Amino acid sequence: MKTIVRPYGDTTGDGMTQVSFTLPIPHDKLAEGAALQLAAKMGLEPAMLVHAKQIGDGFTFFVVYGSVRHLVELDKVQVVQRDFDLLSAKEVNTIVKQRLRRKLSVVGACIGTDAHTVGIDAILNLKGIAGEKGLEYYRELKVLNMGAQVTVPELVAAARSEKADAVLVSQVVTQRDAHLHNTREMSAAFREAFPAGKRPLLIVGGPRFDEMMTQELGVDRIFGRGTTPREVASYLVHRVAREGR
Amino acid sequence: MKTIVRPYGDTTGDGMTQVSFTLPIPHDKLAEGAALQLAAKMGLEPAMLVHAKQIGDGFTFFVVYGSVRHLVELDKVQVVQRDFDLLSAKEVNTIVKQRLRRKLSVVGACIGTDAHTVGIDAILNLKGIAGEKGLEYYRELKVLNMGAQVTVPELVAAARSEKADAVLVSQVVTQRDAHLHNTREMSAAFREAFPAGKRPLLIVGGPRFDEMMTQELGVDRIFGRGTTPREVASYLVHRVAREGR
Amino acid sequence: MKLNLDPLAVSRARELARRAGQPVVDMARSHTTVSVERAVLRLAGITGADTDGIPWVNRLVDQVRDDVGLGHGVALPVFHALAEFGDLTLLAQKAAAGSVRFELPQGKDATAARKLAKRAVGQGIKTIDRNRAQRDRLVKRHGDPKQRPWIYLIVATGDIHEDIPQAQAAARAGADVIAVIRSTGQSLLDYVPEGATREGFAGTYATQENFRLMRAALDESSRELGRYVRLTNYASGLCMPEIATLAGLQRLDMMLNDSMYGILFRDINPIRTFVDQRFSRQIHARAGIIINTGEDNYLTTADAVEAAHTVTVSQLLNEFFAHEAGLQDWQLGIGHAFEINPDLPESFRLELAHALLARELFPDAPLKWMPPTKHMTGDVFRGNLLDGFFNLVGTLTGQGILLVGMMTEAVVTPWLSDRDIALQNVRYVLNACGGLHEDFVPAPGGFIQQRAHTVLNEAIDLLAEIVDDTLLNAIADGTFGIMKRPANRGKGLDGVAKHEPGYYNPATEILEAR
Amino acid sequence: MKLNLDPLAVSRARELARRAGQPVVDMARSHTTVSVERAVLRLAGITGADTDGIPWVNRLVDQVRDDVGLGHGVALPVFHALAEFGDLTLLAQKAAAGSVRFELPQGKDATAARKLAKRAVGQGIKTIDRNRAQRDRLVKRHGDPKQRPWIYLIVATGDIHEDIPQAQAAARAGADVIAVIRSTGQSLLDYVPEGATREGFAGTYATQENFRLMRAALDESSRELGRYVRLTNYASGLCMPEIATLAGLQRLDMMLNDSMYGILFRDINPIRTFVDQRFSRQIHARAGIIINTGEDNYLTTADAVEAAHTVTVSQLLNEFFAHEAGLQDWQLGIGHAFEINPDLPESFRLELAHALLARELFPDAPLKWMPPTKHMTGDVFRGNLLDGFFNLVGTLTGQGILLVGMMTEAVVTPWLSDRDIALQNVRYVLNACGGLHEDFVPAPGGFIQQRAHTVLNEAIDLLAEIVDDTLLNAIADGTFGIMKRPANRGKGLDGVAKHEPGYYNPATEILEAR
Ligand code: B12
Ligand code: B12
Ligand SMILES: Cc1ncc(COP(=O)(O)O)c(C=O)c1O
Ligand SMILES: Cc1ncc(COP(=O)(O)O)c(C=O)c1O
Repeated sequence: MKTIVRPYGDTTGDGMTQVSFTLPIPHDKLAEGAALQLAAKMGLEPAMLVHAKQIGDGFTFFVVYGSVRHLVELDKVQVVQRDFDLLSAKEVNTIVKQRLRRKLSVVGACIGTDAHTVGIDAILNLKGIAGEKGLEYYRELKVLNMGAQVTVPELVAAARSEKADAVLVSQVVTQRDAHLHNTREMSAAFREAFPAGKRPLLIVGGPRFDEMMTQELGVDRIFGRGTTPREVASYLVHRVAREGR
Repeated sequence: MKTIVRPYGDTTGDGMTQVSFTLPIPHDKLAEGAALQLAAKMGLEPAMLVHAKQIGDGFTFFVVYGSVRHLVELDKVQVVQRDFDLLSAKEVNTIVKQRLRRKLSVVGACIGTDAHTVGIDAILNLKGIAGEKGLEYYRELKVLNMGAQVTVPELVAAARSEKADAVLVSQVVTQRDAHLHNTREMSAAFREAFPAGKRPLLIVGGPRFDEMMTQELGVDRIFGRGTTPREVASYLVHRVAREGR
Repeated sequence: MKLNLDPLAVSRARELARRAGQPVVDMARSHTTVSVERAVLRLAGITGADTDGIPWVNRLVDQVRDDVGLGHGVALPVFHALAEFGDLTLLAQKAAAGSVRFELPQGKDATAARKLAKRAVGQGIKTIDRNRAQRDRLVKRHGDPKQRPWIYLIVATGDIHEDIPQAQAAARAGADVIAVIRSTGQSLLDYVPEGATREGFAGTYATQENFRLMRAALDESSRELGRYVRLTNYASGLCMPEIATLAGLQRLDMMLNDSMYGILFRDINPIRTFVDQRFSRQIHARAGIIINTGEDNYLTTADAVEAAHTVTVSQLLNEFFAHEAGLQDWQLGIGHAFEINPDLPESFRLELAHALLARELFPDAPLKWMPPTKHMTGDVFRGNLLDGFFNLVGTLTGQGILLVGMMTEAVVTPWLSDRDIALQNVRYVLNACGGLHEDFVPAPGGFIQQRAHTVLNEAIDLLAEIVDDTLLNAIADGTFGIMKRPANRGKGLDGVAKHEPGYYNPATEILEAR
Repeated sequence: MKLNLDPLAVSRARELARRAGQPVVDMARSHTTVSVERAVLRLAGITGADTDGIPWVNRLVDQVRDDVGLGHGVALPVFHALAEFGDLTLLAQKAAAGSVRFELPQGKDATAARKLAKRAVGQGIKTIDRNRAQRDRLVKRHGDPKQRPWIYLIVATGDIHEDIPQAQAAARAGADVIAVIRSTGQSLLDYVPEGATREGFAGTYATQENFRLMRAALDESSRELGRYVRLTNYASGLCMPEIATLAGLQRLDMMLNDSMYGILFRDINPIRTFVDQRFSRQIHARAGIIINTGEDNYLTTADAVEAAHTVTVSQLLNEFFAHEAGLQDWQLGIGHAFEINPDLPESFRLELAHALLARELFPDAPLKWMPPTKHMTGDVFRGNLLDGFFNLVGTLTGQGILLVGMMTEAVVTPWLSDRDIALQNVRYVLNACGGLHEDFVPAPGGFIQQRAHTVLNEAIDLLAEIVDDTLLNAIADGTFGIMKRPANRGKGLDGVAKHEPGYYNPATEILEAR
């Protein structure tokens, strides 16, 4: 595969890209120039301003098409690749049994004011998602799903009483970076409450996380859009059982 | 007015912007990383990859939302501002009569293989557009509308025989920069066919022109999306009659 | 009537809903909650909060409860104590400082306190009545929206001062109803924050001052636009009765107010919720506020085809509870939603069937039609398309209130431009297809009619089960939205008290007087 | 029948169209053109071009015309000369070099030349017949699309080697018909370019080799997808008869082929066009090719409401000309479009009325339904929405072929992703609303029926005027698309010749034999 590519409109290498945004200025020639200036700063060259519409008194919405001059360097792309094998439920159970000789304990919750439980339920509950059963289905996993709007102290307490090997936290609301604040608060509390080697694995998930941010958020792993229970189970086994916690 | 602004999602200064493009690679984690890399190069930080869909075998379409870090500097925006007064038909006629003492001769056409006449007809024909009559309506203007797919030599010949004061050319098809090629060919032919001072005004128009490109294209003025006949008539009077050609 | 529903089946469904709901009403009539009591004090004119932001009404009610319990209501102890302190707020401050001990007046004292309380609360109700009259006048002056459905738009910046210009822009762009959604945390707060607020998450705090500011801004817009622009907020969560009261006091026009939403989606205790519900609905009835119920939410957790009949059941229950609380049909913005998986064959016809069923079951209610959310993705182009077909169902089936869908549903809380694009979508559909309902005639015995009949029958069967098993048990079993909520669990149960003999609530007395 | 049209009005409209069209047919039968004659030579097997890219057929026809004029047809002079040179291409080369002088054979020579010519042209027609049979076999093997309308997509990169993967991707994504649109310049070229081409502007040149490459690629896709994917191109412009012939020779499946498009939108001489038209339609009839007419174009220059009846008139004329040329109803992809200003109240119902009118006037024709273009803007979100409502009309009114609209209509020739988004739009609508036509019953005497009746009556009135005034004069007056095109003006008139006595065209002889 080529290591350098560009966006594709209808011809290889044409760089064609669509952009839309609102500027807080009324619609006139200057505003259109301003939109083109922004497009140029974003690397669109030449840029075509194809739509401009004033919203209310002081805002204008723009649609711009154009060729973006940036190159995409595939060899420099940074992503979190799956660095563990995808296992079947049977394999997961076998490994837990062999290595851990007890059930692997998982505690899950939506923390903060977030009440979007569908995502964490999809991972934890029997029903699962996309045809895959959730972690409750795995015989060797012990799952406590605490539901919505759980406070960090409640979560820490439950992790302690359940002797959790892993804590799974879901965050869906991202406005004003709520998901990042809540995650940091959570990981700090766990660092405080548990001695270094004894802390459960901290896993967060939600559709708008950047999976590269584990370090910054102080967690062990981040799962994004479209995660399936099997991926999570496989990761748990990979980390908890294999590392022989 | 502030001279520095940023795109507006729902909070002043949030920089929020939407981008979509296709990369010529199949959909996988790497591709999503590649899309985010491009978004970063465009200045989106943080960027959320909210949609990825494979098209056929080897392409993936992406939608990215995020905050663009660029500032829009309104005092550095470059636009072609209208540098002439908008006149009524009566005023136009009066000025032509007084200064020129003959009718002002206008020749218009779609050149090259372009057959989109609706735009030039909107400017020239009686019917006009958006409630404004076209140049034919102006008593003191003499208009020849040559229609579609006129060759440059035909246009030069007509300009000569009509003693054109201004030549109006429309270009709508832009694929592979057809409009730029055709305009350059046209202006070169006029430079060749007429001595410097005798050349008619060269005006091009069409929805996808960059109005800043007059120099590069060798024309006197460029009119873009949504031009009205009155603007064109006012400009003609401003240039031809006032400058006393 | 396009569905040819069996009138006997319809009346049987209503009768079953009455029988399922009545025990809950009986329970609500014999209990009170901290928030109901605080609402009474708010009606009596107490405002403000202490330096920690805890409202004086909370301070008072907490103190009364500590001293004499909640079961008699706070009106008598408070107004008895007032005889001594003269001013309610002063009393609250003193109480907070621990320098008042409340007691339950007896005999003549009780009569005096009752009289005082009723007069004070009567003032509050009078304000509500004046606001209602004022709304009527303004509607007459500026006019109602020219079209049905009314166009309902959400603002949600978290900052009232960003919300206001956005709401005004939305109104200018065609919104008939503005809803300011609430910060994610608020529904679980057992107090109503005070003052203008600027830091909600994914929504703005509901406060009396925010209500006032926004209503004033929309009065300005109404004048500018020659059309009365309505304001909505959320009477739900632990403070539902108080929020309803503040809405009445600040002339809000609609309130989200569902009999089960808090139970199912905020894990609030069922008994707490039903008690708070009844009081808040009585206020809404008096204030001429249109309520919006929340059946749409069930379809985000349950499947919109499988669970269609649970929506119908809930609608019938909401109707019963609403009527019982004194609401008129025109005040029932009964909810339902376009949430069927769009990849399902004939999904659009199924949507039409469900929407028409609601329309024909509740012919005089201004149904509230909610847009796709669950099956929205980051593909905003597809999203805007789905919203267009949602709008089409809205106009084809005569919905009363149309919550405008956003192409960025799966991405962010709406941007200014999202709202503009969404309104343009609505305008196109209503303008281009406004009369199309004349040509929409479900084939007799065809797909749409059959589907509607099926859903109605399933609803009747489920209602019959609920009558046998009790509504509280049905809720505990996960009947609605697959959420299991037992009656002895959930937040806020400790704020509930059974009426003691002699319980007195001047607000209820006035509200139930007619 | 949903419109309740008056059968007498319908038959009167048809009769008037026949009377308006007949004089033009008579004219077409008594004239020939350079392109008709070149098509004859192509059928006889001449391919290739000189080093300047001028096809040998052009060289030959030009030489024959110089030597003996065109009025007798080129078949006799050419096949007479062939007796001497043995090989057609060799003959063309010699002719180009100026070393042949053509003459009109007489008597026995004429008979011999006629026989030779007919045999050679007969070979070409046999190839066309074989292709038709082959198509039938492939359709049987792979199957037709599962749904109506068939999904029709355009590719337009200008480069056949970019077009091919895009076409295959489109087919995989659900396209049933692929149209390769042509470079802006081609229609005014008086020759057909040769070979595979890579530099069209906003379209790819129509050449025999490009046809072959694309058909082969789509045969591959058909196998892969288990569905016969059709290929379309444009039999229009100055070389219409030849393009039609090449389409037959390379097994194209549909061709844009309108009786007036070239006149109105390419300023091609009316007489040239009508003569070329008739021949090209005879070829299409023989080849089992479905033609697509171009009434949609009128609505880009004229107003779609005001000029609605001109569309109907043109459809009736196109039908008459098509039947006269031997085309069957199943081959008539009669065109119309969703081009009403979307801001007009009830615009969607007007669209439904117009689309249904076409549907009921031509019940057996696979109508071609064209998307919004004129009122598309750079607002791509709105664009995708309009396309959705266009698709909805398509399924509600039983259109046969649906040209997929692109959200970027006002911006660029379609990008790969535009096509994917557009197909997703079509799939949603067809899947979600596939059976909705059952529930769409225009109110008797209501808006939709009335509008359809009005348009039909206006069409009848206009046809009556045209019968009185002649079609050529009507065209000169700007009746269609507001374009005024006098019969003595326009491009390509010098390529027309009146038949001389003894005019011989073996192709026409074979095509009209049955
Ligand atoms: C369903 C829903 C609701 C339901 C929630 C019901 C419930 N019990 O969960 C109801 C109706 C109650 C609701 C309410 C609100 N919602 Co809501 N809701 C949605 C909706 C439509 C779908 C979310 C969903 O269920 N997705 C399906 C699941 C399966 O996907 P997922 O969550 O991404 O989970 C997957 C992965 O992310 C991952 N994952 C997720 N968590 C975890 C955790 C771990 C450990 C792992 C390993 C993986 C993992 O795996 C999952 C399976 O693949 C979205 C819009 C949309 N279409 O996305 C809005 C949305 C999420 N809601 C939103 C908002 C703002 C609200 C409210 C705050 C509005 C208000 N102010 O009233 C309220 C309050 C809720 C609150 N306090 O949090 C916003 C959030 C905006 C933002 N980005 O900040 C959204 C995006 C809508 C919008 N555009 O405004 N909502
Ligand atoms: C109508 C139309 C046609 C009609 C044209 C009829 C006619 N007689 O003009 C028909 C159906 C024939 C047609 C055919 C084709 N079209 Co066309 N067509 C359009 C359409 C729908 C509208 C254009 C229009 O009339 N706009 C309205 C006028 C009033 O606006 P305007 O041209 O911008 O003019 C204004 C200003 O720009 C300015 N202006 C314009 N010219 C001038 C000149 C002067 C001197 C001045 C002062 C001002 C001025 O003032 C005008 C008034 O405000 C557009 C899509 C769209 N919605 O924009 C596609 C479009 C322009 N067509 C397109 C194409 C590719 C074609 C074809 C080449 C397709 C093909 N290969 O078959 C053919 C061939 C045409 C050819 N040889 O040029 C593409 C061009 C893509 C590109 N950017 O390169 C478009 C954008 C569609 C698309 N997305 O593919 N088309
Ligand atoms: C009926 C109902 N009530 C209330 C809310 C708001 O939730 P909260 O009470 O958490 O603000 C919603 C959410 O949309 C709702 O549908
Ligand atoms: C009927 C018809 N013929 C032909 C064409 C193509 O034009 P051209 O012949 O210039 O390629 C069109 C354009 O869409 C058309 O509608």
